[in-house]
Amino acid sequence: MTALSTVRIQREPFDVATEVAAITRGRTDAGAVVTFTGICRGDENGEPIASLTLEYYPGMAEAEIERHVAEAAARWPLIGVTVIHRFGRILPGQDIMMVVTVSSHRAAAFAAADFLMDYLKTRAPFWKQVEKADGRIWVEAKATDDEAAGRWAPSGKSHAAQ
Amino acid sequence: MTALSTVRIQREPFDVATEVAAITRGRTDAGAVVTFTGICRGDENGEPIASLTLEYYPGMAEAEIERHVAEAAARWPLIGVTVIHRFGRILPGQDIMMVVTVSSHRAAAFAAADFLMDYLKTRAPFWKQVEKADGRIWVEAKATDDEAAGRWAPSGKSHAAQ
Amino acid sequence: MSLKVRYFAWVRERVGKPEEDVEVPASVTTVAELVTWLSSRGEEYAHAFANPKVIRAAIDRIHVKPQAPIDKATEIAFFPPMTGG
Amino acid sequence: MSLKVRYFAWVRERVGKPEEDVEVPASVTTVAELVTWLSSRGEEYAHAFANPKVIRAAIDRIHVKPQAPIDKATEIAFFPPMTGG
Repeated sequence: MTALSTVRIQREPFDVATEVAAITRGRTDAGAVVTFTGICRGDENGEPIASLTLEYYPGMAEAEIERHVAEAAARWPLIGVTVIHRFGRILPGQDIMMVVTVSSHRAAAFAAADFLMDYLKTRAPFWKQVEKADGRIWVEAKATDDEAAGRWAPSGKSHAAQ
Repeated sequence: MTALSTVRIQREPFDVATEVAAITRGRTDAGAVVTFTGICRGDENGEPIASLTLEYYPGMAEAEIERHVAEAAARWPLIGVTVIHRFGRILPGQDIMMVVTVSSHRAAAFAAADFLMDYLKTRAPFWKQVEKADGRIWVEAKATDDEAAGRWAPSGKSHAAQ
Repeated sequence: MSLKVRYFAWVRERVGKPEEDVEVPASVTTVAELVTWLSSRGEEYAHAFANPKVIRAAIDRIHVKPQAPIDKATEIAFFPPMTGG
Repeated sequence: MSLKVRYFAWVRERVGKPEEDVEVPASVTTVAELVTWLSSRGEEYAHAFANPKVIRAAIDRIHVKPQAPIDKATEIAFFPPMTGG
Protein backbone atom coordinates (compact mmCIF):
# COMPACT_ATOMS: atom_id res chain seq x y z
CA MET A 1 0.00 0.00 0.00
CA THR A 2 1.30 3.43 -0.88
CA ALA A 3 0.64 5.89 1.89
CA LEU A 4 0.18 9.55 1.07
CA SER A 5 2.92 11.15 3.13
CA THR A 6 3.77 14.73 4.00
CA VAL A 7 6.70 15.91 6.11
CA ARG A 8 7.19 19.59 6.88
CA ILE A 9 9.52 21.47 9.18
CA GLN A 10 8.39 25.04 9.55
CA ARG A 11 8.49 28.10 11.76
CA GLU A 12 4.76 28.81 11.31
CA PRO A 13 1.93 27.30 13.35
CA PHE A 14 -0.06 24.44 11.83
CA ASP A 15 -3.68 23.37 12.00
CA VAL A 16 -4.32 19.71 12.79
CA ALA A 17 -7.87 19.73 11.40
CA THR A 18 -6.64 21.12 8.07
CA GLU A 19 -3.98 18.40 7.86
CA VAL A 20 -6.47 15.65 8.69
CA ALA A 21 -8.89 16.98 6.07
CA ALA A 22 -6.11 17.06 3.48
CA ILE A 23 -5.45 13.33 3.91
CA THR A 24 -9.00 12.08 4.33
CA ARG A 25 -10.96 14.34 1.96
CA GLY A 26 -12.97 12.38 -0.58
CA ARG A 27 -11.78 8.99 0.68
CA THR A 28 -14.05 6.22 1.85
CA ASP A 29 -11.34 3.73 2.82
CA ALA A 30 -10.13 5.69 5.86
CA GLY A 31 -11.71 4.20 8.99
CA ALA A 32 -9.31 5.43 11.65
CA VAL A 33 -7.45 8.69 12.18
CA VAL A 34 -5.01 9.15 15.04
CA THR A 35 -3.46 12.52 15.73
CA PHE A 36 -0.77 13.43 18.20
CA THR A 37 -0.06 17.06 19.02
CA GLY A 38 2.89 18.09 21.16
CA ILE A 39 2.27 21.34 23.01
CA CYS A 40 4.74 23.66 24.76
CA ARG A 41 4.13 23.34 28.49
CA GLY A 42 4.59 26.24 30.88
CA ASP A 43 7.10 24.32 32.99
CA GLU A 44 10.25 22.27 32.57
CA ASN A 45 11.10 19.95 35.46
CA GLY A 46 8.73 21.89 37.67
CA GLU A 47 10.23 25.31 36.92
CA PRO A 48 8.20 27.84 34.95
CA ILE A 49 9.45 28.72 31.48
CA ALA A 50 8.81 31.81 29.38
CA SER A 51 9.42 30.16 26.02
CA LEU A 52 10.94 27.26 24.13
CA THR A 53 13.31 27.62 21.19
CA LEU A 54 13.77 24.73 18.81
CA GLU A 55 16.86 24.27 16.67
CA TYR A 56 17.16 21.52 14.04
CA TYR A 57 19.51 20.12 11.45
CA PRO A 58 18.09 21.19 8.08
CA GLY A 59 18.32 18.47 5.47
CA MET A 60 19.03 15.71 7.97
CA ALA A 61 15.79 16.20 9.90
CA GLU A 62 13.57 16.06 6.81
CA ALA A 63 15.41 13.04 5.37
CA GLU A 64 15.30 11.13 8.66
CA ILE A 65 11.62 11.82 9.30
CA GLU A 66 10.76 10.80 5.74
CA ARG A 67 12.71 7.56 6.19
CA HIS A 68 10.80 6.79 9.38
CA VAL A 69 7.48 7.63 7.75
CA ALA A 70 8.38 5.18 4.95
CA GLU A 71 9.29 2.58 7.56
CA ALA A 72 5.93 3.09 9.32
CA ALA A 73 4.14 2.73 5.99
CA ALA A 74 6.03 -0.51 5.32
CA ARG A 75 5.15 -1.93 8.74
CA TRP A 76 1.50 -0.96 8.95
CA PRO A 77 -1.23 -0.61 6.29
CA LEU A 78 -1.46 3.17 6.23
CA ILE A 79 -3.46 5.36 3.92
CA GLY A 80 -1.73 8.56 4.92
CA VAL A 81 0.84 10.05 7.29
CA THR A 82 1.61 13.69 7.98
CA VAL A 83 4.39 14.92 10.24
CA ILE A 84 4.89 18.62 10.92
CA HIS A 85 7.56 19.86 13.32
CA ARG A 86 8.07 23.52 14.12
CA PHE A 87 11.35 25.28 14.87
CA GLY A 88 12.12 28.69 16.36
CA ARG A 89 10.54 30.32 19.40
CA ILE A 90 7.36 28.81 20.81
CA LEU A 91 5.34 30.04 23.79
CA PRO A 92 3.63 27.92 26.46
CA GLY A 93 0.30 26.66 25.16
CA GLN A 94 1.41 26.77 21.52
CA ASP A 95 1.80 23.66 19.38
CA ILE A 96 5.28 22.22 18.75
CA MET A 97 4.63 19.34 16.41
CA MET A 98 2.01 16.92 15.16
CA VAL A 99 1.67 13.48 13.66
CA VAL A 100 -1.43 12.29 11.83
CA THR A 101 -1.84 8.66 10.77
CA VAL A 102 -4.76 7.38 8.74
CA SER A 103 -5.62 3.75 8.15
CA SER A 104 -8.60 1.51 7.48
CA HIS A 105 -8.25 0.11 10.99
CA ARG A 106 -7.40 1.59 14.33
CA ALA A 107 -4.55 -0.69 15.43
CA ALA A 108 -2.35 0.38 12.50
CA ALA A 109 -3.11 4.07 13.00
CA PHE A 110 -2.29 3.91 16.72
CA ALA A 111 0.89 1.85 16.29
CA ALA A 112 2.27 4.04 13.51
CA ALA A 113 1.62 7.27 15.42
CA ASP A 114 3.25 5.85 18.55
CA PHE A 115 6.26 4.59 16.55
CA LEU A 116 6.77 7.96 14.84
CA MET A 117 6.49 9.83 18.13
CA ASP A 118 9.09 7.61 19.77
CA TYR A 119 11.44 8.35 16.88
CA LEU A 120 10.75 12.09 16.91
CA LYS A 121 11.31 12.32 20.67
CA THR A 122 14.61 10.47 20.73
CA ARG A 123 16.42 10.45 17.40
CA ALA A 124 15.15 13.26 15.20
CA PRO A 125 17.80 16.02 15.06
CA PHE A 126 15.94 18.70 17.03
CA TRP A 127 17.10 20.43 20.19
CA LYS A 128 15.01 22.37 22.68
CA GLN A 129 16.20 25.33 24.67
CA VAL A 130 13.99 26.74 27.43
CA GLU A 131 13.92 30.27 28.74
CA LYS A 132 13.73 30.32 32.55
CA ALA A 133 13.97 33.08 35.13
CA ASP A 134 17.71 32.47 35.47
CA GLY A 135 18.50 32.24 31.78
CA ARG A 136 18.32 29.92 28.82
CA ILE A 137 19.15 26.25 29.18
CA TRP A 138 19.19 23.31 26.78
CA VAL A 139 16.72 20.59 27.65
CA GLU A 140 18.43 17.32 28.53
CA ALA A 141 17.36 14.08 26.84
CA LYS A 142 15.21 11.83 29.01
CA ALA A 143 16.18 8.21 29.59
CA THR A 144 12.51 7.22 29.48
CA ASP A 145 12.26 8.54 25.93
CA ASP A 146 15.21 6.38 24.89
CA GLU A 147 13.61 3.34 26.48
CA ALA A 148 10.34 3.97 24.66
CA ALA A 149 12.17 4.15 21.34
CA GLY A 150 13.93 0.86 22.16
CA ARG A 151 10.57 -0.91 22.01
CA TRP A 152 10.74 -0.79 18.24
CA ALA A 153 14.05 -2.67 17.90
CA PRO A 154 15.44 -4.54 16.02
CA SER A 155 14.39 -2.37 13.11
CA GLY A 156 15.09 0.78 15.10
CA LYS A 157 18.57 -0.49 15.87
CA SER A 158 19.62 -0.61 12.24
CA HIS A 159 19.53 3.17 12.21
CA ALA A 160 21.85 3.40 15.19
CA ALA A 161 24.71 1.78 13.34
CA GLN A 162 25.97 3.41 10.22
CA MET B 1 -5.25 14.14 39.36
CA THR B 2 -8.78 15.06 38.38
CA ALA B 3 -9.26 14.85 34.67
CA LEU B 4 -11.79 17.08 32.96
CA SER B 5 -14.07 14.56 31.30
CA THR B 6 -16.87 14.82 28.79
CA VAL B 7 -18.96 11.96 27.40
CA ARG B 8 -21.62 12.57 24.80
CA ILE B 9 -23.77 10.31 22.66
CA GLN B 10 -25.45 12.28 19.93
CA ARG B 11 -27.01 12.07 16.50
CA GLU B 12 -25.27 15.24 15.29
CA PRO B 13 -21.76 15.44 13.81
CA PHE B 14 -18.92 16.66 16.05
CA ASP B 15 -15.80 18.69 15.46
CA VAL B 16 -12.57 17.25 16.84
CA ALA B 17 -10.72 20.58 16.81
CA THR B 18 -13.50 22.23 18.84
CA GLU B 19 -13.35 19.42 21.40
CA VAL B 20 -9.55 19.63 21.67
CA ALA B 21 -9.74 23.40 22.11
CA ALA B 22 -12.37 23.01 24.84
CA ILE B 23 -10.02 20.84 26.92
CA THR B 24 -6.72 22.61 26.27
CA ARG B 25 -7.80 26.27 26.14
CA GLY B 26 -5.90 28.44 28.60
CA ARG B 27 -3.88 25.53 30.01
CA THR B 28 -0.10 25.36 30.08
CA ASP B 29 0.21 21.90 31.64
CA ALA B 30 -1.02 20.02 28.57
CA GLY B 31 1.97 18.70 26.66
CA ALA B 32 0.37 15.91 24.65
CA VAL B 33 -2.96 15.54 22.88
CA VAL B 34 -3.99 12.30 21.21
CA THR B 35 -7.15 12.10 19.16
CA PHE B 36 -8.78 9.10 17.59
CA THR B 37 -11.54 9.52 15.04
CA GLY B 38 -13.52 6.57 13.73
CA ILE B 39 -14.88 7.17 10.23
CA CYS B 40 -17.54 5.30 8.31
CA ARG B 41 -15.81 3.38 5.52
CA GLY B 42 -17.44 2.75 2.15
CA ASP B 43 -17.07 -1.01 2.49
CA GLU B 44 -17.74 -3.76 4.97
CA ASN B 45 -15.80 -7.00 4.45
CA GLY B 46 -14.96 -5.89 0.93
CA GLU B 47 -18.56 -5.15 -0.08
CA PRO B 48 -19.66 -1.57 -0.73
CA ILE B 49 -22.11 -0.05 1.71
CA ALA B 50 -24.51 2.85 1.25
CA SER B 51 -24.76 3.75 4.92
CA LEU B 52 -24.26 2.68 8.51
CA THR B 53 -26.92 2.90 11.19
CA LEU B 54 -25.90 2.85 14.84
CA GLU B 55 -28.19 1.78 17.65
CA TYR B 56 -27.23 2.05 21.32
CA TYR B 57 -28.55 1.38 24.80
CA PRO B 58 -29.39 4.81 26.26
CA GLY B 59 -28.41 5.13 29.87
CA MET B 60 -26.16 2.09 29.87
CA ALA B 61 -23.84 3.41 27.15
CA GLU B 62 -23.26 6.76 28.88
CA ALA B 63 -22.73 5.14 32.29
CA GLU B 64 -20.33 2.53 30.93
CA ILE B 65 -18.27 5.00 28.93
CA GLU B 66 -18.07 7.32 31.93
CA ARG B 67 -16.89 4.44 34.10
CA HIS B 68 -14.16 3.59 31.60
CA VAL B 69 -13.11 7.23 31.32
CA ALA B 70 -12.81 7.30 35.12
CA GLU B 71 -10.76 4.11 35.00
CA ALA B 72 -8.45 5.62 32.39
CA ALA B 73 -8.04 8.74 34.55
CA ALA B 74 -7.16 6.53 37.52
CA ARG B 75 -4.56 4.57 35.54
CA TRP B 76 -2.85 7.41 33.71
CA PRO B 77 -2.17 11.05 34.66
CA LEU B 78 -4.69 12.70 32.39
CA ILE B 79 -5.67 16.34 32.23
CA GLY B 80 -8.73 15.77 30.10
CA VAL B 81 -10.70 13.12 28.22
CA THR B 82 -13.55 13.58 25.79
CA VAL B 83 -15.53 10.75 24.20
CA ILE B 84 -18.25 11.44 21.66
CA HIS B 85 -20.13 8.63 19.93
CA ARG B 86 -22.81 9.20 17.33
CA PHE B 87 -25.92 7.12 16.72
CA GLY B 88 -28.37 7.01 13.82
CA ARG B 89 -27.59 6.96 10.11
CA ILE B 90 -24.06 7.79 9.00
CA LEU B 91 -22.73 7.91 5.43
CA PRO B 92 -19.33 6.71 4.17
CA GLY B 93 -16.70 9.35 4.89
CA GLN B 94 -18.60 10.76 7.88
CA ASP B 95 -17.28 10.56 11.43
CA ILE B 96 -18.69 7.92 13.79
CA MET B 97 -16.95 8.63 17.07
CA MET B 98 -13.94 10.30 18.64
CA VAL B 99 -11.74 10.08 21.69
CA VAL B 100 -9.46 12.90 22.84
CA THR B 101 -6.95 12.40 25.64
CA VAL B 102 -4.80 15.19 27.04
CA SER B 103 -1.86 14.73 29.38
CA SER B 104 1.43 16.37 30.30
CA HIS B 105 3.25 13.49 28.62
CA ARG B 106 2.66 11.48 25.50
CA ALA B 107 2.78 7.94 26.89
CA ALA B 108 -0.26 8.54 29.11
CA ALA B 109 -2.23 10.21 26.32
CA PHE B 110 -1.52 7.35 23.88
CA ALA B 111 -2.22 4.57 26.38
CA ALA B 112 -5.49 6.09 27.58
CA ALA B 113 -6.79 6.67 24.04
CA ASP B 114 -5.88 3.11 23.03
CA PHE B 115 -7.52 1.69 26.19
CA LEU B 116 -10.75 3.64 25.62
CA MET B 117 -10.90 2.61 21.98
CA ASP B 118 -10.50 -1.06 22.86
CA TYR B 119 -13.40 -0.71 25.28
CA LEU B 120 -15.60 1.21 22.83
CA LYS B 121 -14.99 -1.33 20.05
CA THR B 122 -15.78 -4.40 22.11
CA ARG B 123 -17.93 -3.72 25.16
CA ALA B 124 -19.77 -0.42 24.75
CA PRO B 125 -23.45 -1.15 24.00
CA PHE B 126 -23.56 0.04 20.40
CA TRP B 127 -24.58 -1.97 17.35
CA LYS B 128 -23.86 -1.23 13.72
CA GLN B 129 -26.11 -2.09 10.85
CA VAL B 130 -24.85 -1.61 7.28
CA GLU B 131 -26.91 -1.00 4.18
CA LYS B 132 -25.67 -3.09 1.26
CA ALA B 133 -27.00 -3.72 -2.24
CA ASP B 134 -28.88 -6.80 -0.99
CA GLY B 135 -30.31 -5.26 2.15
CA ARG B 136 -29.46 -4.26 5.68
CA ILE B 137 -27.29 -6.49 7.83
CA TRP B 138 -25.98 -6.25 11.36
CA VAL B 139 -22.19 -6.07 11.59
CA GLU B 140 -20.71 -9.07 13.39
CA ALA B 141 -18.26 -8.56 16.24
CA LYS B 142 -14.64 -9.20 15.31
CA ALA B 143 -12.52 -11.64 17.30
CA THR B 144 -9.48 -9.37 16.85
CA ASP B 145 -11.30 -6.57 18.65
CA ASP B 146 -12.00 -8.87 21.60
CA GLU B 147 -8.35 -9.86 21.73
CA ALA B 148 -7.23 -6.24 21.74
CA ALA B 149 -9.54 -5.50 24.67
CA GLY B 150 -8.09 -8.49 26.53
CA ARG B 151 -4.72 -6.71 26.69
CA TRP B 152 -6.08 -4.55 29.47
CA ALA B 153 -6.96 -7.42 31.83
CA PRO B 154 -7.09 -8.03 34.77
CA SER B 155 -8.83 -4.71 35.30
CA GLY B 156 -10.87 -5.18 32.13
CA LYS B 157 -11.97 -8.61 33.38
CA SER B 158 -13.67 -7.24 36.47
CA HIS B 159 -16.31 -5.69 34.23
CA ALA B 160 -17.04 -9.02 32.57
CA ALA B 161 -18.34 -10.54 35.79
CA GLN B 162 -21.20 -8.89 37.56
CA MET C 1 -41.70 -11.12 39.72
CA SER C 2 -42.20 -8.15 37.44
CA LEU C 3 -39.37 -7.19 35.08
CA LYS C 4 -38.73 -4.78 32.28
CA VAL C 5 -37.00 -6.58 29.40
CA ARG C 6 -35.28 -4.63 26.64
CA TYR C 7 -34.01 -5.87 23.29
CA PHE C 8 -31.45 -4.31 20.97
CA ALA C 9 -30.23 -4.72 17.38
CA TRP C 10 -31.27 -8.02 15.74
CA VAL C 11 -32.62 -9.39 19.01
CA ARG C 12 -35.06 -6.46 19.01
CA GLU C 13 -35.91 -7.05 15.35
CA ARG C 14 -36.59 -10.75 15.89
CA VAL C 15 -38.65 -10.28 19.05
CA GLY C 16 -40.49 -7.50 17.24
CA LYS C 17 -40.45 -4.92 20.02
CA PRO C 18 -37.85 -2.79 21.81
CA GLU C 19 -39.07 -3.55 25.33
CA GLU C 20 -41.84 -5.07 27.40
CA ASP C 21 -42.87 -5.66 31.00
CA VAL C 22 -43.09 -9.34 31.85
CA GLU C 23 -44.28 -11.32 34.84
CA VAL C 24 -41.64 -13.97 35.44
CA PRO C 25 -42.51 -17.23 37.30
CA ALA C 26 -40.69 -17.74 40.61
CA SER C 27 -38.99 -20.83 39.16
CA VAL C 28 -36.93 -18.62 36.82
CA THR C 29 -33.91 -17.46 38.85
CA THR C 30 -31.02 -16.81 36.45
CA VAL C 31 -30.43 -14.98 33.15
CA ALA C 32 -30.04 -18.33 31.36
CA GLU C 33 -33.35 -19.55 32.78
CA LEU C 34 -35.02 -16.31 31.73
CA VAL C 35 -33.77 -16.87 28.17
CA THR C 36 -35.24 -20.38 28.18
CA TRP C 37 -38.53 -19.09 29.57
CA LEU C 38 -38.74 -16.24 27.05
CA SER C 39 -37.97 -18.68 24.21
CA SER C 40 -41.05 -20.67 25.17
CA ARG C 41 -43.31 -17.66 24.70
CA GLY C 42 -43.55 -17.80 20.92
CA GLU C 43 -41.80 -18.28 17.61
CA GLU C 44 -40.36 -14.78 17.54
CA TYR C 45 -38.67 -15.35 20.92
CA ALA C 46 -37.49 -18.84 19.93
CA HIS C 47 -35.92 -17.27 16.82
CA ALA C 48 -34.29 -14.39 18.73
CA PHE C 49 -32.75 -16.72 21.33
CA ALA C 50 -32.06 -19.68 18.98
CA ASN C 51 -28.31 -19.41 19.64
CA PRO C 52 -27.90 -18.31 23.26
CA LYS C 53 -24.08 -18.25 22.89
CA VAL C 54 -24.22 -15.07 20.84
CA ILE C 55 -26.64 -13.30 23.17
CA ARG C 56 -25.27 -10.81 25.67
CA ALA C 57 -27.19 -9.65 28.72
CA ALA C 58 -27.16 -6.72 31.12
CA ILE C 59 -28.97 -6.43 34.44
CA ASP C 60 -29.75 -2.87 35.36
CA ARG C 61 -27.23 -1.72 32.77
CA ILE C 62 -24.30 -3.86 33.94
CA HIS C 63 -23.01 -6.71 31.74
CA VAL C 64 -23.74 -10.10 33.31
CA LYS C 65 -23.12 -13.76 32.56
CA PRO C 66 -25.88 -16.36 31.94
CA GLN C 67 -25.47 -17.70 35.48
CA ALA C 68 -26.20 -14.29 37.05
CA PRO C 69 -29.22 -14.34 39.44
CA ILE C 70 -32.11 -12.08 38.43
CA ASP C 71 -33.82 -11.71 41.79
CA LYS C 72 -32.62 -8.11 42.32
CA ALA C 73 -33.12 -7.01 38.71
CA THR C 74 -35.43 -4.22 37.62
CA GLU C 75 -34.41 -4.14 33.95
CA ILE C 76 -32.80 -6.89 31.90
CA ALA C 77 -31.52 -6.27 28.39
CA PHE C 78 -30.60 -8.76 25.67
CA PHE C 79 -28.47 -7.93 22.65
CA PRO C 80 -25.85 -9.32 20.24
CA PRO C 81 -22.11 -8.78 20.76
CA MET C 82 -21.35 -5.06 20.66
CA THR C 83 -19.97 -3.48 17.49
CA GLY C 84 -19.46 0.14 18.46
CA GLY C 85 -16.47 2.39 17.95
CA MET D 1 41.29 15.69 3.78
CA SER D 2 38.81 18.56 3.57
CA LEU D 3 35.62 18.33 5.62
CA LYS D 4 32.64 20.49 6.46
CA VAL D 5 31.95 20.27 10.20
CA ARG D 6 28.63 21.44 11.62
CA TYR D 7 27.69 22.06 15.23
CA PHE D 8 24.24 22.24 16.82
CA ALA D 9 22.67 23.34 20.10
CA TRP D 10 25.15 23.75 22.96
CA VAL D 11 27.99 22.24 20.93
CA ARG D 12 27.49 25.10 18.47
CA GLU D 13 27.34 27.64 21.30
CA ARG D 14 30.57 26.37 22.89
CA VAL D 15 32.50 26.12 19.62
CA GLY D 16 31.16 29.59 18.77
CA LYS D 17 30.15 28.90 15.17
CA PRO D 18 27.53 26.84 13.36
CA GLU D 19 29.92 25.32 10.81
CA GLU D 20 33.38 25.44 9.33
CA ASP D 21 35.55 23.82 6.69
CA VAL D 22 38.54 22.03 8.18
CA GLU D 23 41.61 20.31 6.76
CA VAL D 24 41.96 17.08 8.69
CA PRO D 25 45.36 15.32 8.97
CA ALA D 26 45.55 11.87 7.36
CA SER D 27 46.22 10.32 10.77
CA VAL D 28 42.63 11.15 11.83
CA THR D 29 40.49 8.26 10.53
CA THR D 30 37.45 7.90 12.80
CA VAL D 31 34.79 10.14 14.35
CA ALA D 32 36.36 9.65 17.80
CA GLU D 33 39.80 10.66 16.46
CA LEU D 34 38.24 13.70 14.82
CA VAL D 35 36.76 14.71 18.20
CA THR D 36 40.20 14.39 19.83
CA TRP D 37 41.82 16.37 17.03
CA LEU D 38 39.16 19.11 17.16
CA SER D 39 39.53 19.32 20.97
CA SER D 40 43.21 20.15 20.49
CA ARG D 41 42.41 23.19 18.38
CA GLY D 42 41.51 25.54 21.22
CA GLU D 43 39.73 26.09 24.50
CA GLU D 44 36.30 26.47 22.91
CA TYR D 45 36.63 23.06 21.24
CA ALA D 46 38.04 21.46 24.40
CA HIS D 47 34.99 22.81 26.25
CA ALA D 48 32.51 21.64 23.62
CA PHE D 49 33.94 18.13 23.52
CA ALA D 50 34.88 17.87 27.22
CA ASN D 51 32.48 14.96 27.71
CA PRO D 52 32.54 12.94 24.47
CA LYS D 53 29.93 10.50 25.86
CA VAL D 54 27.16 13.05 25.46
CA ILE D 55 28.16 14.05 21.95
CA ARG D 56 26.27 12.55 19.02
CA ALA D 57 27.61 12.57 15.47
CA ALA D 58 26.25 12.25 11.95
CA ILE D 59 28.21 11.66 8.75
CA ASP D 60 26.47 13.06 5.72
CA ARG D 61 23.27 13.26 7.73
CA ILE D 62 23.25 9.69 9.01
CA HIS D 63 23.76 8.97 12.72
CA VAL D 64 27.10 7.24 13.35
CA LYS D 65 29.05 5.83 16.28
CA PRO D 66 32.45 7.12 17.46
CA GLN D 67 34.23 4.22 15.73
CA ALA D 68 32.78 5.12 12.30
CA PRO D 69 35.44 5.81 9.65
CA ILE D 70 35.41 9.31 8.18
CA ASP D 71 37.25 8.68 4.94
CA LYS D 72 34.12 8.93 2.77
CA ALA D 73 32.59 11.84 4.67
CA THR D 74 31.74 15.20 3.13
CA GLU D 75 29.94 16.70 6.12
CA ILE D 76 30.22 15.70 9.77
CA ALA D 77 27.90 17.13 12.41
CA PHE D 78 28.25 17.12 16.20
CA PHE D 79 25.40 17.73 18.60
CA PRO D 80 23.98 16.79 22.01
CA PRO D 81 21.34 14.04 22.42
CA MET D 82 18.20 15.01 20.53
CA THR D 83 15.25 16.54 22.37
CA GLY D 84 12.65 16.99 19.64
CA GLY D 85 8.98 16.07 19.61
